Amino acid sequence: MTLSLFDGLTALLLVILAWRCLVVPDLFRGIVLFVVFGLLLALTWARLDAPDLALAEAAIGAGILGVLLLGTWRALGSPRSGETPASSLSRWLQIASGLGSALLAGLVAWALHLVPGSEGGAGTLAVEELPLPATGQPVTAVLLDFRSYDTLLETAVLLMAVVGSWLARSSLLDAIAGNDATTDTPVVPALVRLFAPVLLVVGAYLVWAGAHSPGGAFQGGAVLAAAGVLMALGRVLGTAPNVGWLLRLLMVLGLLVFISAGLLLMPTEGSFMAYPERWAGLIMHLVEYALALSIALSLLLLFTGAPGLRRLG
Amino acid sequence: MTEMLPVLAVFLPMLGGVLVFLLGCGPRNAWSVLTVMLSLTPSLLLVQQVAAVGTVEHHLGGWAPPLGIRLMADGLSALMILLTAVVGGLVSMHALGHFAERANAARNFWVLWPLLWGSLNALFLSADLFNAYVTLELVTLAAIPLVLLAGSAQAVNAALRYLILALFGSMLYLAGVALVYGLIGTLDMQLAAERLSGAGWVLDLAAALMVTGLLVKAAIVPFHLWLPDAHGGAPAPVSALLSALVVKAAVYLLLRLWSGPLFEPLSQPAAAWLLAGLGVAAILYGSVQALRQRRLKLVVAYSTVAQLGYMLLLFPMAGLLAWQGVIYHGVAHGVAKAALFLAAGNILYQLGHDRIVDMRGSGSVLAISFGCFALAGVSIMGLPPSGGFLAKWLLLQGSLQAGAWWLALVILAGGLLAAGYVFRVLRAAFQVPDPDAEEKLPEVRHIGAMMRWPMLLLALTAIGLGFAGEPLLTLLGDVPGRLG
Amino acid sequence: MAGLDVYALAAAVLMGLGFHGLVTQPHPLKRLLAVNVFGNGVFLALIVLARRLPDGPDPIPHAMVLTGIVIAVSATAFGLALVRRQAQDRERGDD
Amino acid sequence: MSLLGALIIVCGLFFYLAGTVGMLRFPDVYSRLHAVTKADNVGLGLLCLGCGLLFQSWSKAALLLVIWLLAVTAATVGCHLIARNRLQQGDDAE
Amino acid sequence: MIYQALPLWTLMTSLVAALVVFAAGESRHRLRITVNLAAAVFKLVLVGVMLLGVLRGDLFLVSFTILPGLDLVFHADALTLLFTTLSAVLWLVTTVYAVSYLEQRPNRARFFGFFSLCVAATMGIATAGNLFTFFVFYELLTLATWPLVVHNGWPKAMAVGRLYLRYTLGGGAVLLLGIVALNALGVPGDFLAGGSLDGLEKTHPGLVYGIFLLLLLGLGVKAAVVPLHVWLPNAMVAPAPVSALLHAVAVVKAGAFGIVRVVYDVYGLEVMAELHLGSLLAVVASITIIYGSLKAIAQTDIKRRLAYSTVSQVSYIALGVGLGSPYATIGGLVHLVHQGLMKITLFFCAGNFAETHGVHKISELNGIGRRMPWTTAMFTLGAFGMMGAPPMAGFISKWYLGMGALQAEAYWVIPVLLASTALNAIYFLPLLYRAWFGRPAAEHEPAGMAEARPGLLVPTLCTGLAALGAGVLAGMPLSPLSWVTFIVGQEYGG
Repeated sequence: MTLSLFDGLTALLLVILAWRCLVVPDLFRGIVLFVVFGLLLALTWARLDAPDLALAEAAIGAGILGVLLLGTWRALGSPRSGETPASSLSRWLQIASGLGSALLAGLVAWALHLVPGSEGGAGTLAVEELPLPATGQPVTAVLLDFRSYDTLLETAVLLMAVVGSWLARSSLLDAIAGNDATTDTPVVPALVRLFAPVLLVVGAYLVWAGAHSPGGAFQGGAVLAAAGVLMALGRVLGTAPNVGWLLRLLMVLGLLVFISAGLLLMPTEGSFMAYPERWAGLIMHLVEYALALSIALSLLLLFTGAPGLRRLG
Repeated sequence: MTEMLPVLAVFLPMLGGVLVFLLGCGPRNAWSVLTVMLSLTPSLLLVQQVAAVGTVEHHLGGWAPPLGIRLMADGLSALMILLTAVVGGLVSMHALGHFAERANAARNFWVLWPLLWGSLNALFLSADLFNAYVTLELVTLAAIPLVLLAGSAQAVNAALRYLILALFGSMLYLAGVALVYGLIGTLDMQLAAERLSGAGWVLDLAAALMVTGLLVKAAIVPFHLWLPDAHGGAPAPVSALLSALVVKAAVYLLLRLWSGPLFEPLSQPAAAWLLAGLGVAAILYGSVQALRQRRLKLVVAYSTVAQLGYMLLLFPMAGLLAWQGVIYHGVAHGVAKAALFLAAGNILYQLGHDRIVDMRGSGSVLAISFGCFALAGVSIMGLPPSGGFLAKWLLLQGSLQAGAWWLALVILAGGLLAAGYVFRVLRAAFQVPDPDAEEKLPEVRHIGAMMRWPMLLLALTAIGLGFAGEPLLTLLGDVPGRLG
Repeated sequence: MAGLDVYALAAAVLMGLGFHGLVTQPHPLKRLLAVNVFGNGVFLALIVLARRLPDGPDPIPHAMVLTGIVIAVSATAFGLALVRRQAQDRERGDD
Repeated sequence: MSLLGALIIVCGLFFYLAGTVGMLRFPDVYSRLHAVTKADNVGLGLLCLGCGLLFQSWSKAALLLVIWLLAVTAATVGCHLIARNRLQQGDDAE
Repeated sequence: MIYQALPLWTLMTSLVAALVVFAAGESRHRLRITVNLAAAVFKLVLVGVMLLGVLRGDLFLVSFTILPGLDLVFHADALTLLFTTLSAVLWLVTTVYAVSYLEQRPNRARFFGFFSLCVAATMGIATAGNLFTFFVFYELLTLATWPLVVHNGWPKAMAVGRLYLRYTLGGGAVLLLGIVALNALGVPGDFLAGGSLDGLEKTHPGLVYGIFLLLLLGLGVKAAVVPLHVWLPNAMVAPAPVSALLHAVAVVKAGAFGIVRVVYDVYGLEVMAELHLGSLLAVVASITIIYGSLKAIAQTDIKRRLAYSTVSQVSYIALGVGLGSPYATIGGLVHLVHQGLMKITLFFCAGNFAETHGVHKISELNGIGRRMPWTTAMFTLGAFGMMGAPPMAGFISKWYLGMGALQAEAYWVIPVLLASTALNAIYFLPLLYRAWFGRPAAEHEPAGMAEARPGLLVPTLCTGLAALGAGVLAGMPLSPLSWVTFIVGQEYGG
């Protein structure tokens, strides 16, 4: 009973937050509401027995994305862009859109109500077959073994997003650094000195823990990226117009390790990303760490928005 | 070896992209050329294997579906991979010339394009509903940065619009996948097709979501708004790739799903006619818009909007002939459209502008570019001898056999409208400059062999496809799934 | 089950809200948020479905959502870069 | 022991409530900051303490302590930055 | 194999010539002329070999599978040879004429390239073995002639080009619909003597009737059947050799030839008679004959008058085919050749007048006969032929048509023929009178003879005399008449 009250409240709050975030005219408020929405969603994941997702949502969805959104708001700068213009659609079109959305929501809700549990499907199999110690946790097993191909491809998505951001040539860090209060206060560097090591440790721990408990390359990578973001904000790291080869290598390290492990072992194992039993654990750990590094760096570069990084004083 | 080819066709191009990412294009574009070789070889070998032994499968990680992901290369996949290899290979050659003076853009192009190539192959090989979502996103996110290579504010606007809609489209698709997974607990297309029969209206809803998502990605008419700016504003080789291959990716997936898990919902007359109605709207609207554009590249871009419409005419016909016709249309359009964009790009490069009105009299100076435009235009109009004509023939025959005679009329009308916009350009080329106006033609820039030959070869291929129907359709084989 | 259907309802409503926002909001940043709201609705639906397995949550939708989150965040981050660039261009155009 | 833990948690929640009310009701940025940071830091501390008692494990308690310390530091810095920013902007405005 | 594929090689000679001309570029004049002439002569030789082969009863057939169940078929039967011989001969002559006509003008590579392509398309139409193949080259012909029509690049030419495309592409689309409909009903549309409908007319008489209308509509555009003829008089803006070619061989004949193929080799005479399609065709043709002649009288421009004359004359072919009796068929088919020879002569002459003395209007013809006697003589020959005066070629055609009408008991055709002859006389005789006996206007100083350049005159003489010869020597073996009689023997005998 208490639990369903809690569920009802959470669900209601989710909906209200999403609604407010989309309709408030003030952009800043919208963004803040969206971040809060993300955090509540993380809570929801935890409630729905998806701790991996809770971590990922908190770190990537609310954390990194929140920083990016706020930074972008800041970079938009001029007070004009604070208020978003009201919809240019006519009232009738808006009502039509509202009705359409309501219809969509109604249909989906009814369908979700009717859909049965997929017993005996892939999910049951995945829970039953946990072959390797490296992937003792079902979600990790799916991500790094059964459906590792998807994981590999999504790393490529991240890489492309970074290259795309470079091409957009709009450095976020430079845009918000010019007029920031952080420039001349000693507090921030102190905070960075305190927090960055902690975050690095936590990130590394999350990657390591992924094998048997919630966590993994994405969650860990996001925390590592957060450390980087902090350092960038604290003027420990700055942007550079060009990327050094080392940085590039680190960015694609995960992809490279993943692909080459798969390709090199394919002739002997018969299929891509099938590993010999003795080495499987090691390889998967290797892949995870490489992925985490690349993800961390990519997310950080998405934040700075400039191709390169350099150390500041 | 055969079983490894699908994997290589995905990852060798991607490795090439990563290579350029790390090392740059290399001295005299060595790494770029190597990348093209890396991409071409497995693709062509795979196509050859499919032609020789039939469907090739690969269970990734050694896990059979439903647990694992399956790569499958059947006739349809092989044909699309072949199209990608031919168009991609030739456009790559053009790009070597096109970006010769812009080192930075060249480097980014050679990172993104091989990644896009691998992603396209991945999509064509995917036999898994969720993996198809991932590959669709890969294709989109590799394609949009390419649009940015033009560097203009317009390109940025187009890219942003494209991104938002594409993201929404894939989320819609994913919503459908979620419902399908909830219904039957598998993501494998083949297994899903077997288990989904009689799944009722939830499946219909799932189909509606997935199809709408794909239509958004494919820029079918109410969702076409981003396409002309993005395709018309990008650098020529990018436009060629986007129009010839990227929009096809979403349509490909639609066809694949129609012949597989979504067969039942999409075969209901109402759905079939709704989709065909969108196709008809796309054909008519796109063509009329193309007739009204003032800039050459926009004409070609709107032509893509129109030509995509033909591919939706399949659903009410639903026969072998229509299936062959639609896919042949996709292939023929891909080749011809790439040729058109390269020709338009070359004309733009040579004249310094692409305003049709101001092209009067340039026909004799830019004979080769306009010639290629005309050759590719023949295929777009669906006149013989060309691939477009064979596709039109098949579609017409399919529509008449299915008793959908008014679709036949639409197809013919679309061809005539296409003739309208193609000849409008050629007319400008043939017309002598006004003798009263003492303006001389502006200095015409020279194009090198690297920019000339790919255009010419693509245009000739578009014509040559008019004679290659037999082998290609044999490779395609029967309609996979239940219809065959 | 009944308690969890609340989340299914929320998922559906989030999708509706996201769609409505995408259609009606003119600002690109808002539209990006709308798409993300829609996406989160889809993710929520997947996780709700994952719970319907009798023996423990289904890990496959979890993995799907994780992949989906990373993809959505990547795309959104890229979109934000484009939004900033758009603003830059506009400023430059104003001068 | 667990009763004590629960009591402390409830206490912490009260502080949170007070902080939130303050944030919503106070007139200007500075006093809002004051309410939120002070009340929430105490609230979080009590929460951690309560949880530590409930868990009955030294290692977990230590972990909670670290969390509290980090959160306090972060809140402090955040508060400082917001206030400072406001001060500068206010100066600009006048 | 090579021998059997001769139909393909005749096509290839022009195609290769076209490609070489395109590739060689604008400045290689000598190469271009050499290639063109060599290809034309070579083609003539090939056609000659084929002619003898067909006479001997050899089989010429080559086919390629284009789509599953659909072949590109090239074959050569007697009817093919009638058309290929005409085209091959006239191509050679017109090439010579065009080389001379276009001297010192721009864009010659483009012109001759498309010119050759146009002939290749005509060859394809002649050698096509089924409707699909026919259509491929029918449309190719449209594409290849458009650049010739707009060759000048003047705004007027561009406007006419647009009109031309509207008609021909529209007609092509209708034709395609008809052909595809036949295919969808399971009839591949092979050209077989006696028809290839396979009893379809029994099962789907309505559809078969409708499809015939579609085919007629599609082919009628190129054959300039009223009311689809509008493009033809306007297309006169093209350079003279183009007009000559369009009128004598390429475009209008492609339409007429298509009608012949459909009537004899797809539908077959029995079906035509059964569904009363023949009389329909004959009526349409008669209307066109009269209408074209009437319109011709109203024209003041020489080329436009000739154009309307074409509208009228080409329908003789359709008339003969529609009547469906052996004599009428002979008359119609032989007119395919005769009209070609006569009309190309007339257009060459008109070109000569315009090129040499800038004469475009009929009113400017006064006294031209004294300055250009040879050209005017040829013009006279052609004009008398058109009127059907013995012993010219045109007389033969009309004679057989009249006999055929009697044979088919379609007595109403006789007045049509008589009226057409009278009208022909009304619009041609004034021209001849002016040319020979008219008094030149005052500002023309009556200098002595000023004939056209030899490059223009010789081809004119050749075709004019050929038109005469075809009439005088009609009884000789291998004359158009005896060849047509051979064809008709096959069609009606088999």
